[in-house]
Formats: sequence, structure tokens, C-alpha cells
Amino acid sequence: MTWLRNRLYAGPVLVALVAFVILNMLASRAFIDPGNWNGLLVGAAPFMITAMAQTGPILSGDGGIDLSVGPLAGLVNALIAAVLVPHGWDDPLSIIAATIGVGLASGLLNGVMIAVVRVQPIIATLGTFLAYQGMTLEILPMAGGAAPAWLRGLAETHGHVPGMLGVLALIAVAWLGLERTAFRRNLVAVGGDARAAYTSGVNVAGVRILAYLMSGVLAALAGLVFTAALGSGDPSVGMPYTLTSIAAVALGGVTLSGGRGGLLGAAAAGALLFLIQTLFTLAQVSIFYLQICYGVILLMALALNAAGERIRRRRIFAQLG
Amino acid sequence: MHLLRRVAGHGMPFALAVALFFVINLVIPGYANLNSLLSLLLLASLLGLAAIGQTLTILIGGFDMSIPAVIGLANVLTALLYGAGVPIWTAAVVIFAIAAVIGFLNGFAARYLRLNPLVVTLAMGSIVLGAIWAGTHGEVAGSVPNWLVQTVSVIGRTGPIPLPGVVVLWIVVIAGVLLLERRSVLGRWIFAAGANPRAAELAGVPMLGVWITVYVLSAVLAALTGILLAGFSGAADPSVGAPYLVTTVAAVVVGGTPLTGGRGGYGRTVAGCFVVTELSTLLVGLGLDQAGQQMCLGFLIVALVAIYGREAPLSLRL
Amino acid sequence: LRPVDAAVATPSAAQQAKDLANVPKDARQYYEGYWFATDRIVSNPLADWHPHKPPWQVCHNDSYLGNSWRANLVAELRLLTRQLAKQGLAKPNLIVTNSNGDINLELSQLKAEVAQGCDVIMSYPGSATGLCSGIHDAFKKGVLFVSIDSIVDCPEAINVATNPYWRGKFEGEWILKAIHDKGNIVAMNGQPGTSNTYAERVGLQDAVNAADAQGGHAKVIGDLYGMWTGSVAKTEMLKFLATHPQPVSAVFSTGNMGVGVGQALQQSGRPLAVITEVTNLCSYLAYWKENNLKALTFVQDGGPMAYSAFVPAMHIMAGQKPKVNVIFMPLPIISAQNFDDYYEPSMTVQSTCFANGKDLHLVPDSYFDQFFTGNETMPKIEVVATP
Amino acid sequence: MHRAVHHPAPPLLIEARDLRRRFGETVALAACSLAIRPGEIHALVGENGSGKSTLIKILNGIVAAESGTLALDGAPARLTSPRAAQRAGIATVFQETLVLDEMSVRDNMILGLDGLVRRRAAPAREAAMVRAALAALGLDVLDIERPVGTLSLARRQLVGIARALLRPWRLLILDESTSALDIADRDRLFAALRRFRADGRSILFVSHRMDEIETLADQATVLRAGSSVASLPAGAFSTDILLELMSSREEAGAAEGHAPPRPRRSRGRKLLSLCGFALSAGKPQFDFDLHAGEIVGVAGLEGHGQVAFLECIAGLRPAPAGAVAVEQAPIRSHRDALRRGVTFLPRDRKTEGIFAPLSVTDNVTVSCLPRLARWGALAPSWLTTAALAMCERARVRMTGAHLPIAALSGGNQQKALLARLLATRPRVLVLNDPMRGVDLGAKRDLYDVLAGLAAEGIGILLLSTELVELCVLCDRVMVFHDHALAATLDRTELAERSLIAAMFGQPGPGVAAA
Ligand SMILES: Nc1ncnc2c1ncn2[C@@H]1O[C@H](COP(=O)(O)OP(=O)(O)OP(=O)(O)O)[C@@H](O)[C@H]1O
Ligand SMILES: Nc1ncnc2c1ncn2[C@@H]1O[C@H](COP(=O)(O)OP(=O)(O)OP(=O)(O)O)[C@@H](O)[C@H]1O
Ligand SMILES: [Mg+2]
Ligand SMILES: [Mg+2]
Repeated sequence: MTWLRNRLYAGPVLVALVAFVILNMLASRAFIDPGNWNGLLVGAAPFMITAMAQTGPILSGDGGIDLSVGPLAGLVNALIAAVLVPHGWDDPLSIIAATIGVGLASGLLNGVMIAVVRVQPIIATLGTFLAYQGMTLEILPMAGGAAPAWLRGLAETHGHVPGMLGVLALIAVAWLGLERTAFRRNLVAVGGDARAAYTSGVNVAGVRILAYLMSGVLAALAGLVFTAALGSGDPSVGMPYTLTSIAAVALGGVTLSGGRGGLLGAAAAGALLFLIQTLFTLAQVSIFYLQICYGVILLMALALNAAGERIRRRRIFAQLG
Repeated sequence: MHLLRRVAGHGMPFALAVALFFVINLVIPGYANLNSLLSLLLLASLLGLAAIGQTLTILIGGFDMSIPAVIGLANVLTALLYGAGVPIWTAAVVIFAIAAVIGFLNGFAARYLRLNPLVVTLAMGSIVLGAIWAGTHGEVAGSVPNWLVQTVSVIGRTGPIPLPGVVVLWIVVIAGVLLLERRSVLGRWIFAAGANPRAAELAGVPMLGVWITVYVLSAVLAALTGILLAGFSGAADPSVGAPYLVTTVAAVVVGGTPLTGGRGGYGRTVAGCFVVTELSTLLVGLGLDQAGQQMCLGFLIVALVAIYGREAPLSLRL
Repeated sequence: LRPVDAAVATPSAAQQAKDLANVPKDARQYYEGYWFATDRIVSNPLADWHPHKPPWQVCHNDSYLGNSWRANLVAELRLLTRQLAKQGLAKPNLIVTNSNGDINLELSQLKAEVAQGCDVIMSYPGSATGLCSGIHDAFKKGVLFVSIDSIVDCPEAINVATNPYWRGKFEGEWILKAIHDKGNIVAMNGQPGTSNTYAERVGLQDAVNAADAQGGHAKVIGDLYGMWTGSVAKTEMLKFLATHPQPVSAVFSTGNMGVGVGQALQQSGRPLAVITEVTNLCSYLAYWKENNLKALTFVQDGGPMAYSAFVPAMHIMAGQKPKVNVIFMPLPIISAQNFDDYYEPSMTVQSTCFANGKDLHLVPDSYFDQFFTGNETMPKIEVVATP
Repeated sequence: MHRAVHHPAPPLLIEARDLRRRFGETVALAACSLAIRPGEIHALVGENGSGKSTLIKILNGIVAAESGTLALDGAPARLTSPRAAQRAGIATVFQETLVLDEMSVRDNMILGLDGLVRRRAAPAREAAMVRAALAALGLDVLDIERPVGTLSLARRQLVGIARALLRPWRLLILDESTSALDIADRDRLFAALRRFRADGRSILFVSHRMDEIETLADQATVLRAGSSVASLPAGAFSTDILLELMSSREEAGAAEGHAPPRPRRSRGRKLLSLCGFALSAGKPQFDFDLHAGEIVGVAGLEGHGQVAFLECIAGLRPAPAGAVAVEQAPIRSHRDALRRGVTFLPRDRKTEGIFAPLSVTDNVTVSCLPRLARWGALAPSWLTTAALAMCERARVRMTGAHLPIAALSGGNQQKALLARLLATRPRVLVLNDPMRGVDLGAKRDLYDVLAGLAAEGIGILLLSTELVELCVLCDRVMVFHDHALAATLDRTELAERSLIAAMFGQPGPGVAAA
């Protein structure tokens, strides 16, 4: 019951998602053929994971945002392809450990700057945004490097089961686990009104840092997924995903002032962004109009979510009388 | 402590702008010459004009991420229209009109529909850019008048004044914006609107009007920058505005205007524009490549803001 | 200045010989330093691969949005496809995808195109290595993948391009001759992280190093990135000149940035340096004429470039076998000698056209014959001017 | 002065000595000492800005004292955060009702008991704990899954208190946490407090309401300008004594420190008129006229519609039935109201009133800028003059109009807001509990100001939760019950007793014929 109430916010985007799946199916047979599902999943995964990465910081409120999501993914991709593998650290353990380590480090850096040094999130993460971009180019001045076979396996099917499904499932399980803890309540509280959370004894700085740690790890995972999909490194692979992640969070019904929403909506919205684009490709519409369409859909989604929010509030006040 | 931060915050950006200039002169022998100074002024003034909208929208508690797109639009339209024989002034009027519409939509969506300004303007930007591409397919023929090129040229002069027209224009505009902020009804309303929207509404501040006016101003000034950039590069390019997404925000925050609205002002942004331009100049001067430049710029922005742009701790916000 | 060629190791002479074994003698000169663009050159890449029967579905997989060079490229492909359709060899419509700089998206678009039943996929790839898995899918499904002007490092892809290293070195040598092996050179590069930009830059560096070995005194004093955008190039150049009082005797500019660079020099009160370009924009020629520059540029409009890649594609679709997977070709050059063959008074600093001269061929069609075995008759196509 | 010194045993629960704390130039606490024994209800009184909240913030480790000592059970203690304070057994309800509207009552109350990720208790036990705490305040009926935002302000404040009770506490601190409670709730709360005292726990109680302190406190510590000037046991203090101690100004006036009742004045012309008005369809409709020079009180238990009534008049919400008009001109929106000279003073100063970062001048003049401007242009001097004039009228005590308003004490902030209303040259003032949390000195000023305004022919609607205030100040009082006008008490019938009766919906004298 509460479980459902906590997820109502994602209703619209889920409906839209289903709608676009159907539209895609109508647009081309290729979409229905199970042979292509893996490709689709590989294409959608980064949109979904970066969107989820963006959610924690935005939920944590006070202008919380993480601009470094895209570049961090890019940095991890470069690190794996151009540093780890060439040095022979291409076994699952070292690569996954490194990925998570980098994610945690980045999350800690952002989190401390924001929660302890108290630099506004958009500025702190703008700093890391630029820095990571620079580091990536330093490590990997041009596309190259390689991914070990086991990693590329994530982007392939194993007996009709896409490896990417495993990654997403893993994230889902981890989040569902985390939701059962007090973290979600604390996060929502801090995002809703940090002063209230603080005075009632919540460790606000701690919660914020955790939110950015979560973001860092997920973004790093996106980097891992890039490496699996591309089978190599490319210094410009991460860039576009900061904006798409923010757009996705907005689409996903997460209140951008913090306090309401979750990973589900963001992930669904990420997939939706991807499906919009595939639909345009399948329907042979010029990319130029895709840009316009993205904008329009984003505006409409915002408007709808806001309308829903207003209705909810009106109900609240109706009860208040 | 409160007071201390306020004082530091006020002086800091300006001191920094001056200090940086001397630093550049120190580390880069032979920097001190008229041309260097002029190109610094030129680049700062282009950024400064683009950053006005960013400052004002941030003051009312918003954001304008559509500035780059509007710059691109104006840039392209200038070349197209003038190339097609439309007199430049007519072209300008048309462009400003279109920009005004975009600004209106931004303000309306952000305030009346209460949509998140950051995302609204991002979306608007993507619509505008898409429209440019759809309209031009990236092929922008056309031309710009020679005097416009001169206006945005380092060696350009303004009548008797030994400064490029764009710099003189900027100086005039600075005066205008400062007057608007300090000595006009709209100005006071802008600060009230940013400081406490709910209270402003109850106090009878015409919030919707203020927001729309500010966003229209922002778009129109972005368009002006776009027109000038057409003169600067001598040709049109839809993506000409791209660098201004990060740099305008950087200029505002480095100037010390908090993103929370109601505090700060354009005076600080002016200092911020110099700091940002000087920083990137310095980094180029030190021979850093793209990678190094980006890393340093990233850390410097954070470091500067951490010095004087920090938010009050929760305990003092109780 | 960071040592630019840190990232790539030069293969041994033996390895080079092995790679170049199947490259036609007359073409080898264009392959120097190929390893900056591709790890190795594969011989008989499509040995046991067979093209689909006509009519073919031709597709284009693009990676970047909005400039006239790309626009011409796509337009040319459309026209060529229509030419095939007239002969009943292809479906009249060209399927186009564009990932606008998002490589992962481009990969999934490529896979979608394969799934949609494309038979030939032309591409301007956004990544040298990122598309390989998609290209492999295509290969297995008997779909031909031809990359235009930018090389992908995947064994099953056919690449038709000019060797960026060769381009950079050629320009470099020309610059050095023009400045008599001494003076300061500024490199106005394209976009950091792209292999073309990188390889071009290495080419320049090697030319300079070689000259210095002969006792020259030229050196590269600055690496700027103009993003192939005039205003950015001008901004970067202004900042550079403001902070580098030493004289600049030449600028190595790599596409769409020559005018901005020149204006920056003029406006900083510097004498106009020697400037090389790689794109034959009318605006650049106009500027060149205006200030009678000491300059040089390659001729490579997007349209003719697309055609040059389309010809080998037709060889293959007709059933002929390519000897190698990387086909490098030279480019026409505009210099003081033949300037008037390309310049027209109608050109202005603002015009966005390309000065292609009379003959739209970058190389005669016959140039490609040497790269193929078998003599199946290939469809008749002819390069046409794009609107 | 420090009573604690003379009482060695039993050991003191808390002893603070000579605490000192500055904020910029303001000295919040100069030399403040406080001694709380186990099992006592300890009142902390002082004017606005005398340092009460700051002392409490120190006891919660929110702000640190610059000097002075703090001892728990006789042992020196260092508290660094509200969390640490909670561990030490200090549970606090802060001045602003800090609850999360989006969250359920249950989550709001559990919040802060958990670790970062570790839950304190299984969901089932959580619910039980929450219900127990609520029951203590007579809120057993409350659905604990209901979002707090759907509760009335008073209920929210009670949830805030219940949240504190949920902690394992030995000292409960209430900083003006009764300001929004109606009599019923307050009595229930006080009963609970007495129970807690009985089982040996202590309560530190901040209030500006002398009646509360007299009925409740065993011990009262008085702060003046950041120093503790006295600490008296139950028998030893009376309202007058406390007033005398806390006010720098000596004239501690009449009973409860209120001004004597205003002389009755003849009604002026009709300003505001409601006809066929009802707070919600189906409720009995009524007519109402506000005349020039009249002060009409508005009373009712929390959430019985009186606030909605004010908001309808101010055009902040549409009238469910009937029409609101100023001299035949209907009021449909807030802008209408402002245009017609109907100005509204919101209840929550911090979130709806002040522009914290802006100067007093800007805060006062914001509503009348167009009038001051010539062609949209303003000279700073014009603003300052206007602002100073209005602050003069509203008796704002401040060091300078250029200071940010946040540097004024709450009471003075309140007066500054009144000055803002006056600057608009209003004809009707609609005031939502303007005296909330304002100390008596400031109150006295405000009473005089309001009386003066009425004398000038302004009509005033005054909502207050303090009955005495209504009795003293108003010509008549409209009492609301269950979203309907229960009674309109005329000057002659005004008495706390009759008001309470009407508020509880019992037919008393002068029940309005709908
Ligand atoms: N965070 C702060 N920053 C600056 N000054 C402050 C701060 N908190 C309190 N002060 C100053 O300390 C003085 C005492 O504040 P405090 O909140 O203790 O008063 P108070 O007794 O609680 O008043 P009230 O009855 O209005 O609650 C105030 O007048 C104010 O000027
Ligand atoms: N950040 C701050 N900067 C300056 N002064 C502050 C700040 N925070 C609180 N104060 C001052 O501390 C004093 C008391 O703080 P508090 O929040 O208790 O006021 P208040 O409770 O609103 O006053 P009242 O008790 O009259 O309602 C006020 O005068 C307020 O202006
Ligand atoms: Mg207080
Ligand atoms: Mg108070």
C-alpha cells in the first residue's frame, strides 16, 4: 500500500513508456524481433543508469544536482580501456573494484564539497564536470583501447538473456534493498526540508554525501556499460549524458526541488528518451525534428507532472478545509 | 562572521579581477600591451552581454539555459536576413521580436505553470536549436555588414573613443542594468521576487510580470550577443552560442551571486566576466592544452566559490 | 606542450611491410603513418563475404549535426542512391540516422539499421573504435559498412578516406618550406579526442621534427582547439596571441577555421602568417584573395567525398573483392599556382559554399580500380553538384 | 541570583553558567546562566531577541557558546548537534513548527531516531511507539499514515511535540510551541506536562503568555538582553514581577500588561461588506459589514474556518458562497483586494512575510513602489524617507533602515511588516494573528498602533488566539465554529468566558442569527 503510494509519481511516465513501446512496434517489425532486443537494451541502459545516478542528488534537495554524471561515466570508460586493460588488470575483480572505487571517490568529492564545504551543488559538480572531461582527454587523447571479452559479454546475450538485464537487475535489487532501510526516509526528509530533518536529529551532511556516493557509483557503472557496449574507450562517450539524465529525472516525475520521487521514474524516463529517438529513426524523421520533439515532450511532461502535483495539493487542502 | 562573509563576498571578485590581471602580467612577460588589453575587454564584453540574462534570471530565483540557443538563432538570422538584403536594423528588430517571444514563453512556463526554470529553459533551448537546424540544415549562407565586423573587432574604434564598439556598448549597458537594479521599481521587485516569492506575491509584487519581463530581457540580450558574434566571426553558425552555457553561469557564480536568488547583482557578474576571461587567458598563456585547461578551470571555479560563495550553514538558517 | 604521440606506438618495419603488402604500389605513398588512424590494415577483408542481391536498401549512419559539409555529404548520397534506383539497383529512399555526438546511441542506431534490412551502410562514424560490434553484426548479416573520410578501427569495415597523418605531414612540410624551416607555428586543431584531429597533429609534429633534424629552427608554440567553428577558433587565437608576444610565422588550421585565425592575427596587430586549411570553403578563398595570403588548402567538399566512398562501395556490391580494408586517397590542392581555377569573384567571407572547381572528382574513378580484384561490371554512377 | 547555587541536592539535570554568544555585531547571549532540577517545569521568559532561542540552540548543539560552561548531571558536557543533544536526553520542539508536510505523521515522528541507513525499529514497533506518543497528547484518533501537510497548524505543532516525546528524554524543551494551540489542545498538553513532571522528568518552557507561565511553572528564569537577570520559584514570581524583570522599560502596565480597553467610538461609513457569505456551500450564510474606525476580532479554535474567512476577504481564495465587496467593488483576487485598499498580514512571518536578505527599507516599501516612483524610476532617498516614516508610525525599534530585516528581533520584524501595510495607505487591514510570539513590550506598541489606525478611520479585522487581546482591543468579535459563524459578540458581551463558550459551539449570549 505505502509501497504503491510512494511510486504513484511514476505513473505518467510508465504509461508514456508503454505507449512508446507500442508506437515503436507499429513503426517497424524490426522492433518486435527478439534478435534486436539486446541491441535496444544496450542502447537504453546508459540513459537509464545515468538517469538513476542523477536522481539521488536531485532528491536530496537544496538545489541538489550532479552535472558530473556524464563526464564521470566517460572517465571510467577511459580508465578501463586505456589504463586498466593495457596494464593487464582486465579481470572482473579489478575492473569492477576500480569502477566502484572511482564512483565512490567522485561521490565523496562532490558530496563533501556540497555538504561540508557548502558549495552550491551546481557549481561544485560543474567543477568536477570540467575536471573529469580534462582527465579523460589526458588519459585517452583519442578513441582506442579495448575491453576484455567478459566485459563485452555484458552487451551480448547469453542464451537469449541479455547481459545488460543482469546489470539493471543488480541495480534494481540494490535500490530495493536500500529502500527498506532508513536511507530513503532520511533522503526524502532532507530533500523536503533540511532544517526539519536537521532539528529532528537526522545527519543531514551524511545523507547528502550518501546521495552523491550513490550518484557516483551509478555513473561509474554507466561508464562500465559504455565500455562493454563500445568494446573500447572513447573520450567523448560520456558528455551527452549529463543533460539527458537531468531531462530524464524531470520526465520521471521526480520533484526537482527534491523530496519526492525515486529511481523507478527516472529509469523509466531514461528508457523513454531512448525510445523517442528510436521511434524517430524507425519512422525516418529527420534528426532536426528530434531535437524539437525532445524539447516539446520535456515541456509537456513537466506541465503534466506539475498539474498532477497541484491536484494532489488541492486534495490536501480540501481535507484541511 | 555573517558580516565578515558579506564584506569578503562584496570586495573579493573585484579584487580578484584586478589581481589576476597583474598575475598574468607577471607570469607572461610582454602581456602588457594595448592589443592584449583590448582583446581581454572584447571577450569579456561579449561574455558580459550574454551573462546579463543569466544574472537577472538567477536573481529572481530562476535560470536561463536557453541563452546559447538564442545566441545561435540570432547569429544565424542576422546573416540570413542581411544576406537576403534586409536592412540590418530591420533584421535586428525582427530578431529581438522572436527572442522576446522565446523569453516570454520561458517566463510564462516557469512562473505561471510553475515549471522548473532550469529544465524549461533547457527544453526551450533544444527546441530553438532544433528549429534552426531544421530550417537551415546547418547551411547558413548570408553576410553581415562590414561596420558590424568592425564593432566587434579588437582594432575597431568608436568615433573618438579608442575602444571597439562592443566594449563601449557594454559599458553603457552596465550602467543601464545597474540603474535598473538599484533605481527602478522593476529592480526592487526583482530582488523581492527572488528573496521570498510567497511574501512577494502577498506584498502585491506582480510576480508573473516580473518573471516574464526578466526572461524577455534575458532572451533579447542573448540575441544582441548573437548579432554581435555574427560580426565577430564574420560568418554565421548555429552552435556559436555553445560556449556561453557554462561561461555565463561561471561568471555569475564567480562574481559571487548565489543561485538562491534575491542577493548579488550584475555589478558582481561584471567582475566575474573578467575573472573567467582572465583565467582562461592565463591558462592558454601557460601553454596548457585543452585537457589541462579544463581541469584547472574546473578546480579554480570551485576553489573561488569555496572561498567566498559558500552557503550559510543549516544552523544559521534556523 | 604535451608530447602528442604518446598514445600510439609505431609498429615495427616488418609489421608495416605485412600490413602494406596488399596495398597497390602507386597508393603506398598515401599510407605513411596509417597506424595513427588504424592499428593495422587487413588484407582481403571480405574474402568470403558476399553482397546481397539488388535492389539494395542504402543507408547512412551519421554522427554529427548541422554543418554544410555534412549536409552536402548526405545530399550527395541521396542523389547517388536515386541514380542506382533508376537502374533498378536500389530502393529510392536513403535511410539516415544521426546520433548528434552520442556514440552509444550511434551504435544502437547502426544495429537498428542492420535490423531494418539495410544492404549498404555508409557512415561518417563518431568513434574510431566504438562501432565495431555493430559493424561485426552487419558483416555477419552480409551488410556492407563503408566509412567515409574518417577511419574506424574494425577489420570488417571498409574505410575510404584521406590519411589524416599524411594530410597533416603534407601541410607541415609545405608550411616549413614556406617559412624556410624557421619560425613559430600555431596548431589550430579541431576537437580534442577525435582521431582525425590527433593524427593530423602528429603528422605536423613529425614534419617539424624531421626539419629540425636537418637543422631547422621551426617549432610548434601552441596547440589550440577551435572545434571547427570560426568564432571559437578566433576566440582561442585572440587569447593565445594576447599571451604570446613572440611572432607567429604560420598557422596550421584544420578545417573551417582559417578565416577566424586570420582575423585574430590582423586584429591583434600581427602580420598575417602563412595559413593552411583542409577545407575549400569559398569564404576562405575570398579571405585569401582579400589579403592575398600565403596559403594552401585541400579540396574536399562533403559531396565529392561521399562520392569517392560510394565508388568503392559499388565495386564491392558488384561482387569485386577489396584488397585491403583501408583505402587512402590523395586530395586536390589549392595553392597560389591554381588559385584562379577555384576562386570566383562572387565568393565572400560569409559565403558557405565550397570551391570545387570544374571537376568534382577528388580522384579519377580509375584510382580505385587498383584496390579491387575481379572485373564484375559495376553500376554507372556519376558525381553531381549538391544544391 | 542563581537559585541552583543554594540547592546542592538533588543534582541538577542541567546547569549552564555564563554562556556567551555573539552573531556578528549582535550579542545574543551576554552572561546567561540556567539551572534545571529533575522533575520541574522551568519557564524561560524574556522579550523578543533576549536570547531564549539562542540559549535553546546552544542546549541543542546547533550554535556553540563562545564562553561559559554547560553541565549535565553535574558533569561537563559538549553537545555538537541536535543528534548529540537527543542522545543526552534533551528533546526539543523548536520555535517554527518544523515538520515535513509531504511525509506521513509516522515518518515525521520516527525521523531522526534512525541511523543513516539503519532503522531504529521494525515498522510494526514504529507504529506502536508513534501511537503511544500521540495518545499522550490525546491524538489517538489521528491516522498515522496521513501526510502531515493535511493537518491544521495546531495539529502540526502537536505532532512536532509528540515527535519530541518519542525520544528517550529527560528534558523536554518547548520554544513557543504553544503559540498556535487553541485552549482545548493547550489544556491537554499541560496535563501531559504535569504527568511527566510527576514521574521526575523536566520541561523547559518558553512562552510570551504570562497566564501559561503562572499556571504551569515551578521555576522561572528571566532573560534580559542576553543575560539571566533572575530565577524565581513558583511562589516568588507573578506576572508583574516577571514583566518588571524582563523589560528594560520600567512601566509594566495594567493586568497582563495590556493597554486599558479602548473607549467606544461611533461607527464610520461602511468599508467592506459581505452578503450571503459562507465558508463552504451548505453552511449557513451570513452578512457582514466592516465600518471605518472599527476593530473586529476573529476567533475560533484552530481549523474552524476563521483563517479561511480572512483569506477570502483578502482575495487569497475564492468565496465558496456569497460576495465580498469594498464599496460595491467586488473582490475576486488578491490584486483586487490590494487595489481596493484591503491589505493582508500573513501569519507566518518567516515564510510569508519578510524578505530576509533585503534591508528594512526594501521590506517596508516593496508594496508601495509604484506610488513612490516617477516613470518607474526611484531615488534611494525617497525610499528611505518613506520607510522611516512608516517605521515611525509602527514603532519599529532598529539601529538603521539599511540593515537586513533578519537582524531585527521577531517582534520588530512584525512591526516592520505592519509598516509595509501602512505604506500602502490601506482602508482595511486584515491581520492574521499579528501578536503571535511577540513579547509584551512590542505588543503594547502594536496595540497602540492599531488603536491609532482605527482612530484614523481604517477598518481592522484582527484574528488572534489570545482572548484577552480580543476583549481589550475589539469592538466586536466574530467567533467561528465548524466552518460557520457561531456568534458575533458585541463589546458589551465580550469576556473570555463567552468567547470560549462560543468557540466550543455552545449557544451563549449574542449567537448570530444567520
Ligand atoms: N542566526 C543568527 N544570526 C544573527 N543574529 C542572531 C541569530 N540568532 C539570533 N540572533 C540575534 O540574537 C538575539 C537573540 O535571539 P533569540 O532568538 O535568542 O531571541 P529570542 O529570545 O528567541 O527572541 P524571540 O522571543 O523572538 O524568540 C536576536 O535579537 C538576534 O539579533
Ligand atoms: N540568519 C539570521 N541572521 C540574522 N538574524 C537572525 C537570523 N536568524 C535569526 N535571527 C534573529 O534571531 C532573533 C530570534 O530568532 P527567532 O527565529 O527566534 O526570531 P522569531 O522567533 O521569529 O521572533 P519571535 O519570537 O518574535 O517570533 C530574531 O530577531 C531573528 O531576526
Ligand atoms: Mg525565539
Ligand atoms: Mg520567537
